[in-house]
Amino acid sequence: PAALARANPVAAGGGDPNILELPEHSKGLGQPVATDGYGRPSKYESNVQRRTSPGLTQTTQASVSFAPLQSLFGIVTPSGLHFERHHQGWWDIDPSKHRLMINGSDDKMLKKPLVFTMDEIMRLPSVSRFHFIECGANTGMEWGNVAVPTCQYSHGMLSCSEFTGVPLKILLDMAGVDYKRGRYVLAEGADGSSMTRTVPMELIESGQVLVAYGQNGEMLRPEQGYPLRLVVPGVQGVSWVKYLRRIEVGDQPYGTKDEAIHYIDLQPGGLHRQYTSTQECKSVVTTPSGGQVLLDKGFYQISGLAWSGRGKVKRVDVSVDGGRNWKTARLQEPVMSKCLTRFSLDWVWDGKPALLQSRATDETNYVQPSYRQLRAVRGSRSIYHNNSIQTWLVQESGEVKNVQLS
Amino acid sequence: PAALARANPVAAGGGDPNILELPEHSKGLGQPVATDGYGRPSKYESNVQRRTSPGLTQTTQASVSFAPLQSLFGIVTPSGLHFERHHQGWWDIDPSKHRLMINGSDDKMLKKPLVFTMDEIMRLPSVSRFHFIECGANTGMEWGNVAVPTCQYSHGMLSCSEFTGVPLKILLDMAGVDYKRGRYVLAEGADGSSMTRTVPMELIESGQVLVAYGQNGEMLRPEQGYPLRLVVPGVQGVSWVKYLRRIEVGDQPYGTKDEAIHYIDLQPGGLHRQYTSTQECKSVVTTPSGGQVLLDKGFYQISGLAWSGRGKVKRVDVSVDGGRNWKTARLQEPVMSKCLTRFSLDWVWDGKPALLQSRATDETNYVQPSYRQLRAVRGSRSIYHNNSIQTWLVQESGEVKNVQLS
Amino acid sequence: QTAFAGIGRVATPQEVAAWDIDVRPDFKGLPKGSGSVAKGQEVWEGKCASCHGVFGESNEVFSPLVGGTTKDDVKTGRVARLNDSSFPGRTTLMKVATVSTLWDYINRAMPWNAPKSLSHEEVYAVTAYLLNMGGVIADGFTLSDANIADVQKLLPNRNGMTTNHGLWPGKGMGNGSKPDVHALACMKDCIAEPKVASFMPDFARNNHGDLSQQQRGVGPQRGADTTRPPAA
Amino acid sequence: QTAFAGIGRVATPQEVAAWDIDVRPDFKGLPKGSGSVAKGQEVWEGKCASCHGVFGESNEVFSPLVGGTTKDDVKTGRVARLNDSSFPGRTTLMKVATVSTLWDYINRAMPWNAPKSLSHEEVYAVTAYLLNMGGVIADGFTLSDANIADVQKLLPNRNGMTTNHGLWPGKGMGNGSKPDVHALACMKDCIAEPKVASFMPDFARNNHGDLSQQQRGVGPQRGADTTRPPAA
Ligand code: HEC
Ligand code: HEC
Ligand SMILES: [Ca+2]
Ligand SMILES: [Ca+2]
Ligand SMILES: [Ca+2]
Ligand SMILES: [Ca+2]
Ligand SMILES: [Ca+2]
Ligand SMILES: [Ca+2]
Ligand SMILES: [Co+2]
Ligand SMILES: [Co+2]
Repeated sequence: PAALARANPVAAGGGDPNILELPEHSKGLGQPVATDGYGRPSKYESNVQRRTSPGLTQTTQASVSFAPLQSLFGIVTPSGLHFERHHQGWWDIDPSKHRLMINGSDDKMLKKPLVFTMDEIMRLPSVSRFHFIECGANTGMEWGNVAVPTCQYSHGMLSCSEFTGVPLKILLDMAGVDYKRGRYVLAEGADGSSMTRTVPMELIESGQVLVAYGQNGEMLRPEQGYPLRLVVPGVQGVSWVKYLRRIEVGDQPYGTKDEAIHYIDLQPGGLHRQYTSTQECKSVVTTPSGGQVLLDKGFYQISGLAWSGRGKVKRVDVSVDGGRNWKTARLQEPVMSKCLTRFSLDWVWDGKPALLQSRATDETNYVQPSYRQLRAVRGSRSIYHNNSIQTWLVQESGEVKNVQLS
Repeated sequence: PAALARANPVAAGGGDPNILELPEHSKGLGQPVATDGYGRPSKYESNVQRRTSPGLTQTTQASVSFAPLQSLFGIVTPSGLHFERHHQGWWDIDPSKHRLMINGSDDKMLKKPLVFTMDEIMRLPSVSRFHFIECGANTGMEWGNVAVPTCQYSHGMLSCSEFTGVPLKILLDMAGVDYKRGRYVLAEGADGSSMTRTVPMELIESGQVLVAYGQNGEMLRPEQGYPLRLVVPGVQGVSWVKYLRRIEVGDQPYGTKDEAIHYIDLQPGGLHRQYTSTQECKSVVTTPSGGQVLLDKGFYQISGLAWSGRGKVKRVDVSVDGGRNWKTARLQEPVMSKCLTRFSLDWVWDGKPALLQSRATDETNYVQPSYRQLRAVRGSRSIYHNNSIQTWLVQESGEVKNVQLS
Repeated sequence: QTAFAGIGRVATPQEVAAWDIDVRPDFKGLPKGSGSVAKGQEVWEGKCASCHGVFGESNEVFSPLVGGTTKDDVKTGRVARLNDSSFPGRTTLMKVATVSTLWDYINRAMPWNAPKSLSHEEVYAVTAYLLNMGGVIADGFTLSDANIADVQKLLPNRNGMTTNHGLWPGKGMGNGSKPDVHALACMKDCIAEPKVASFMPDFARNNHGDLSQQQRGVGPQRGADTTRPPAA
Repeated sequence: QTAFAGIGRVATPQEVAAWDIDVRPDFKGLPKGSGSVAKGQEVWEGKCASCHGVFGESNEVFSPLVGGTTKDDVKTGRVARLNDSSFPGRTTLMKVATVSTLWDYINRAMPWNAPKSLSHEEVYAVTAYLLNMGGVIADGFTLSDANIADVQKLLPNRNGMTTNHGLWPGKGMGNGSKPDVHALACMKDCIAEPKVASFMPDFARNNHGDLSQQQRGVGPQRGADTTRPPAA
């Protein structure tokens, strides 16, 4: 690996010229404050971008861009790097004209249908919560075999933000919902696709489902549904309806296109599982990961992300020998429910090939499975809900490869 | 206030035209994914910017820009809106040329001085923690009387991020520091000011002080010290040295310009308090706040931020009658140590003048004081460490004014 | 809830009508109306075929809508080819188990670049034409609110769904959140020597672009220069 | 710590010398050398006066460096005018209690637009000239590493600092984090009728720009249009 290493050398003159010759910035006057009223990352960070996976989709408006997980720290995803999934393109909607309607599938579901302006929604009691959002199709390309080189493409339909909004329960209470009858909610967007998804009333009653306008301290980004988005913690991203315009309360699920033709999971025997909403416990090592080249032998911190749609991550184990032996990783606090959790483990790389894996366990004691275990039950044609343990092969050259084990 | 209200009207045609006539975005095809590999906020959010306070500083490179607290949600400050404080301008430094040196004020302080490249620092074990950073001069303009109209200017030298970095303790251990002798650390930046500040070894030994490169999931922004910054939780921002190039271990404080000529607090009697680093418990209502106009009578959520440099916020009380009577506000979880905590309280505005205040108590049971209490001890010429209770007057017109009570 | 007096107002019937366009599997929400296969062909060729192909077979903009179903599937309500992993892709008609889904989706979202521009008659008609292309209904058929429930009984994959799984986070469906895969957190000597069974072939090395441009330029690693051959 | 073998290396003496420029109050770190007041005046007028004024009095780019100190202050080591709240601003010499601070800061950061460009002699000299302008040392004086401790004893505000407070988060100084202000969290009938004692005058209403452009355009409120007179 030495070939690529940027060493820390003592040059001929008795020291590193970067120290001995003071840099320009130590000897001059820099830029003024508020050069930019809304700042941007360093120019040296231009490699850190969301990206599309070549050949994955036939159009760019019904498509996806992946977050660069391999370059992120901690648990918060910068909003500018949040993954995107659009079905009919994204819009920047004028919030003064946006409305939210609450209605029932028939008169018995609630006392009175309501209309809210954004001004009104933003006056109501709000909460702020950190949650991950993962597309149900994340890692879907890898069900059969290795298909992509980096964790950006394999796991990058995943992001995590602090969301601020009004618990949907408050709005339904205002409408006088009959919670005995209305056990399902339809969420509908205002974009061309007018995305619709069914959400169980239990989740709303728990207070977890939010009608959200805030993300990481500011308003939602247009790509994430400005000015209003449903936040459905633990549930696949497609249910987090963007440009939210309507909530209907009903007594049956709705069989919408994205829960009756897509986001259904083909099982061995030819049946599809329908209404598979929960994102099960999963994890991935992000450093080192596919497409990277380690600079040197020696000490590394193996670091990655773990999450569960059923609650908190309880434990993450890491293997460097392809799953033969495991060590329990450190979890960074706070560990929050239905939120990314950063784990890490110290490792000294001896320069020999190594197979890195992580395995998360959640508070329900569900253990993230291997491909072998997952495929034994579900085959390899589900498309959705691939939460297998991921393997990265660190080669002697230092280059890291995406691999799957037999 | 009705004049300014954007109502939620039923128009003549039997409904709101924003509902009856479907908007363009419901009937067309939107923008493609990855239109921007690094996204930006909605165009409708252009009012949400960091800003300078007219006349506050004589130059723009030794100056400050304020974060728009009045427009933020939750606790995370978007990195593009993080407040700025530069003494000799900001730089975008090439990380491949940046070095960190650890040395002793003399040979006895540590076994061997060290030099690290960024590559090396980023290989070491790291942690990620949410912390507030507040300039010691935040709210300083208001010691004597009301001077600025909005909470952006009165409290906006405050931000909160998830920081990722290496505990400084690890680097000092590597250098073989003699912790008996070396009870002070000097942190030095690489910019023109080569900012220096003394930090007590106790804070480093606690593991809290970080040599940080990550902020809110990405690298630090140039304005916040890319590629390396010291994170000193609970301590005023000036100690969070940006463009960090050197850490010296010594047995005495250093009396640097920004702890011997500035960031000293003039007390009645003419003595200055020196080495006043801790930011004491403080809070501010951000909605409603100065310069805003409420749209209507009726329900509002009073919301704001509380923090303490001594640990966790334990409680926040809110008054709507200028401090006569108080109610305990809700605290949004997770409540983290030396981190912003969002509080909120339901309020029905009857249209009459109201005096809004918040008062935070931290886990040491220190209670945020009123101006009267603060000035009784410190006078009004300290410049720094103004953590008084803030009062906003909601006028009958709905317009909110910054006021101070007698 | 009087606590929030003045916030929100009652929606008018016109407003609800303007937005409440969803159609459920039990056809709740389906507006009265009808459309013939013949009319559907017209709509299709004018407004749909450019993207989905004259026979709904194109995968230019999306996976094909029609194909892969048989007369036998119409009888059994199970699409046999879903078990044939050598069959390329899965068409819409191979998967969909509820005809309401087609009606609802075409009505709300198609044509892709002009959603919500179709009349109800056009939606009935083009849905009929799609089913006709799939061999579900005959050329002379007119689909209507009155007979759509009968058509549902012919849908090739109508019996192809199960909700017997642990991924519905509510009580109304599913098995009550019981997982189907049960792994154990073994810590030592868990498996025999691991063998690499799948990896990206060298010729695909640069398929996702030069990875050296897709990793941060500072830190414990760099990105692999995939414009050059790999080193082992 | 062998755990991190290969990470970091020992700094060379040349490297430490290049960066270890700090000077402490006990003069640890002060390089040998000297500079006269006369030479200092040259430096000042060539490299400093354009920003700070010929007499260090300018507040064009920053608060004045010189002024506000008296002969009596030099004797007592306490600047009397710090108690005079009618005195406009506080100059550097009114505040600084450690002469090392001036030497260290000028050496590392001045001239502002060309920091670290001065020779040691120039730093000694211009520091001497500043003190001379402040009436601390005489015209013929030459400041050096040998006599700087004596000059420290003349600094007008040398006795003007206290660390007896609760804001140092360590044990080496301060009172052990004991707060000086003690409020109570009273909940009911805490004070008499509150009176507004200070607010922004109407003529300053638009001083910070039009506030209607500084608040989000959606939500429970708008920004006040400060280009128009206030409504009560
Ligand atoms: C300009 C291109 C375009 C036109 C014209 C168009 N479609 Fe589509 N159609 C698409 C795309 C792209 C999708 C996938 C959208 C998504 O990802 O959600 C789609 C999806 C569909 C689907 C759902 C397929 C599935 O499996 O999810 C149906 C049904 C459909 N179209 C029918 C029609 C009909 C009927 C018309 C004409 C009235 C039509 N389309 C016109 C591009 C088009
Ligand atoms: C181009 C303008 C400029 C020039 C030239 C300049 N200064 Fe400064 N000086 C400043 C500014 C601006 C500050 C405040 C910096 C800050 O905010 O940290 C300052 C601060 C200082 C201070 C600290 C004052 C205090 O109270 O913090 C001293 C001492 C000083 N200058 C001395 C000098 C000397 C000596 C020279 C010449 C050798 C010099 N300056 C040249 C602009 C200048
Ligand atoms: Ca309906
Ligand atoms: Ca030193
Ligand atoms: Ca109203
Ligand atoms: Ca069949
Ligand atoms: Ca090395
Ligand atoms: Ca005196
Ligand atoms: Co998705
Ligand atoms: Co400051």
